[in-house]
Formats: sequence, C-alpha cells, structure tokens
Amino acid sequence: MIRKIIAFLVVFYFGYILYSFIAVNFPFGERPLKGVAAHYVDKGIEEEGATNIVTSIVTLYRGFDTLGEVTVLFLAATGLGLLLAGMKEEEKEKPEPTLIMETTTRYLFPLVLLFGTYIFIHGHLTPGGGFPAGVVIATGYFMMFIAQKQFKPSEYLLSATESFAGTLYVIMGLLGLALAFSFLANVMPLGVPNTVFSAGIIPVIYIIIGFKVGSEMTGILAHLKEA
Amino acid sequence: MPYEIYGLTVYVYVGLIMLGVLFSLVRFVAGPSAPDRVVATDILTTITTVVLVVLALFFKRQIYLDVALVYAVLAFTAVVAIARFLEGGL
Amino acid sequence: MIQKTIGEVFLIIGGIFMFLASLGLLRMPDVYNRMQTSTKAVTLGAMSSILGVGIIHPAWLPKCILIMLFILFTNPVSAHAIGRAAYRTGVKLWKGSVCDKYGSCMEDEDE
Amino acid sequence: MNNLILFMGFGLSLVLVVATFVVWLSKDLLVAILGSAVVSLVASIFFLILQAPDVAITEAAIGAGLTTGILLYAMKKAGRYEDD
Repeated sequence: MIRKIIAFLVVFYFGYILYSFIAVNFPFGERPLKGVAAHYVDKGIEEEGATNIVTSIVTLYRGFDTLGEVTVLFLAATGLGLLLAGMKEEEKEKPEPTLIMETTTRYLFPLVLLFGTYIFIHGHLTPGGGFPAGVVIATGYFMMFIAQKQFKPSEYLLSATESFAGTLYVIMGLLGLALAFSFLANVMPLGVPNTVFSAGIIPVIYIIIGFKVGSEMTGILAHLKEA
Repeated sequence: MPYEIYGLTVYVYVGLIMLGVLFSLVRFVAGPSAPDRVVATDILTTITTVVLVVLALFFKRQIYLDVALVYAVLAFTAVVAIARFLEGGL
Repeated sequence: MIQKTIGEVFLIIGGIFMFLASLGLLRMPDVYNRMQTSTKAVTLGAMSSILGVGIIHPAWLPKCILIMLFILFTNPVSAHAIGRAAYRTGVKLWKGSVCDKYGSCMEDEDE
Repeated sequence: MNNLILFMGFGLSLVLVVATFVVWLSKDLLVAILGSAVVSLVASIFFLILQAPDVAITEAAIGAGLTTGILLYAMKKAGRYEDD
C-alpha cells in the first residue's frame, strides 16, 4: 500500500512538472525558429525536394540515425527469434474462426497491403513513410494469423526480404559516399516538388524501410504465434 | 488560426462527442466483465476515427485524413484478436 | 452556403447517434445488448459524421467515402467476434431475455 | 477557435489519465492491454492536435493492432492474472 502511495506521489509530481512546462510554453509555433530548425524549414524543399520536411530530416539530414534504428529493430527481431527457437506449443483443440471472420479478412488483406504501399510511396508528400507502412503491412499479416485456419508465410522468404532490404539500404548510403562524398547523400535528381517522382532517394529509402520493417514485424509475430 | 468557426453547430457536436467518450469511459472503468470493456474499447475506437476526421476539418488539412484511414482499416484487428484470445483460439 | 448547412445537419445527426449509442452502452443491461450499440448506432453515427465532413469539403469526398466503407466493412466483424467470445466464455444473458437461438444451435452441434 | 480544441483536449486528457490508472491498478492483464490500447488511441489524437501528423500516423499504426497482438501472444504464455 505504502509503495503505491509513493508511486502515486512520484507520478503526480512528474505530471505536475510536465504540465508546468506546457503551461509556460503553450503558444507553440509562434516563436521564430533558430539555428538548424530554421535552416530545415527554409531550405529543406529546395535542397532535398521533399514536400514533407519531416521525411527529409528523417531520411537525409539525420539519415544515419534511421539506419541505427533499423539496426536496433533488426537486432530485436533476431534476438526474439533466437530466444523462441525450439519452443513449440503443445497440440490442443482450438475453436476455429468463423466463416464471417475468414471471409472478411481474406477480402481485406489485399486492401491492407495496398494501403501500406500507398503510405510508403507517398511518404515524401503526405504524413507517413516507411515505418508506419511496414507496421500496417505487418498488422495485415497479424489479421490473417488470428482469423484464418491455415495461414503460414514462408519463413525463408521473410528473412530473405529482410536481409536484402537491409543490404540495399547500406548500398544506397555507400552510393552517396561514392558519388557525393557523404554517406546517404541525395544523389538522384530532385524533380519537381509535390509530384510522386521527386525528392531524389527519399522514396527509394522509404520503399526499402517499408519492406524491411514489414518483414521484420511479420517475422516477430510468426515466431510468437508458434512459440 | 488555421481553422475557422462553423457556428454553434460545431460546439454542440463536440459536446455530444465528448459526452459519448465520457460514457464509454465510465463503462470501460466500471464494466463488470472483460467483454464489456472490449465493447467500450470498440466504441472508443470508432469515435476516435470520427474525431480524427473532424480535426482534419478544423485544421483544414486533407492529409490528416490518412490517420483516420489507418484506424478505419486496422482498428478492428485488436478487437478481433482479444475476442479470439477470450475464446481460446489465438 | 446551403452545402455547408447540409453538412452541418449531417454532423449533428452523427453526433446525436454517437451520443445515444454511448448512452445505450451505459444503460443497457448485458453485454449482448450493449454490443448492439457498437454495431448499429455508432456505425451509423460515424458514417453520418464523416459524410457531413465530406459534404462541407467536396474535394475530400472520395477519401471520406473510403473511410465510411472501411468502417461499414469492419465494425460488424468486430461486434460478431465479441458476441461470440462473450457467449463462449459464459457471460450470462440478461434475465429478461426471451430467446437464445445461439445456445440451442450450439446444443445441436454438441449432440 | 482555440477554446474548442482546448475543451476537446481537457476531455481527452481525462480519458488518458483514467485509462492509465486502469492499466496500473488492474489485476487482470487483459484489461491492462485494453487500457494501453485506449491510451494509444487518445495519444494519436493528441499528436494530431499538436500538428504532428507523422507521429500520429505512426502511433495509430502501432497502437491499432500490433502492440495488442504482441502483448496478447506474450500474455498467452505468461498467464492472465497477476498474483500478489
């Protein structure tokens, strides 16, 4: 009991501190930007050609961080697979999914994959990008896992996609290093902003990240389902 | 401000939605069994989709509709998964 | 202007339906009755509100119709899954219920 | 009108706090998972109110199914009720 009271007080204090920050800084967006942020907002479109400036920060200005994040995700997926390897669920009677669930998910699955594709192709124009798109695709696979009697994606294909996408990401970075003397430089033509074929390598990188995250998350879910 | 006022209607509308959220929250906290809470979560999910669309209207940005679309497509997955867990078929 | 008014009317209809659905969720006696609100009233309210937004901004109408279609497509499935799971886990019907078709159907399956 | 959004923010933050308390105090881990799903819903709305659609879409995609799924699979292994 006393532990809960102490925990409550700590949480309350923390919330009060956060609230006081918000109360002081509430008129956000009204101050002039300074330093790097001002450069990103003013010069972002003409330098990198992406209408959605967040994507050009994520994939180009801070692209190396994104590579690190993808690596962390890869390590997490590999570690989970290693941990769960050899664990096998005992066979028992399970209630089967109904016809309604099976039919709906069967018709919805291609639409979900299409929607994920839309998100990562439009990453540089609308909100979204590789990571949400990959997660959407993985959720589509999860939908099939829970509502179909027999559904098993090929494990070989999943890990092949994942490894191939990861390698391709590093190759894109090295291409920038070779042609423009900086890792992940924007070496492709920028095109006209606000069109699909613009922003140089951003769509390419987002397609790669979408495939990679999608296959990794699906792999995690498949491992967890079997364990 | 990026959004404009649509008269009294919008105030009434937001008030109705907030009352709906409040009632669902009461059912979520008080619900005697787990399926009650799942139903409350389902309703909250649908209301969230609507709130996202209405926020896109307030901010006058068409691209915000994408977020609502994500919930409209995927939100039922969680509910179906929990239902399958309850009946033991996950 | 008239178009904006029509859109606001749709918005208000949707808001009223969602409010009534939540009231039903609060007041109904058992899970199966509460589930009706999540299937029917909330779906109608959400679709009406989104249609209202689409009418206020006609350029958004295609995407709004897409959202409406997905809500119409997925909400009944989740309600069906909850109802089935609640029955299978042994949630009792309200004492005023007059008819239990699914129970008799399951007894037939067991025999 | 700023105060409309502010009113919405107050109502939704009530939902956020109450759902967090449900997650914290519930002994039934299934209810805790449901509570985290509700927190994720409201957080997505807040990210959109704060004009961060990229973060909102990521939160929506993760919270709408994947987190629930992973936690449910983990709970199936670990048991549903938390014992003191």
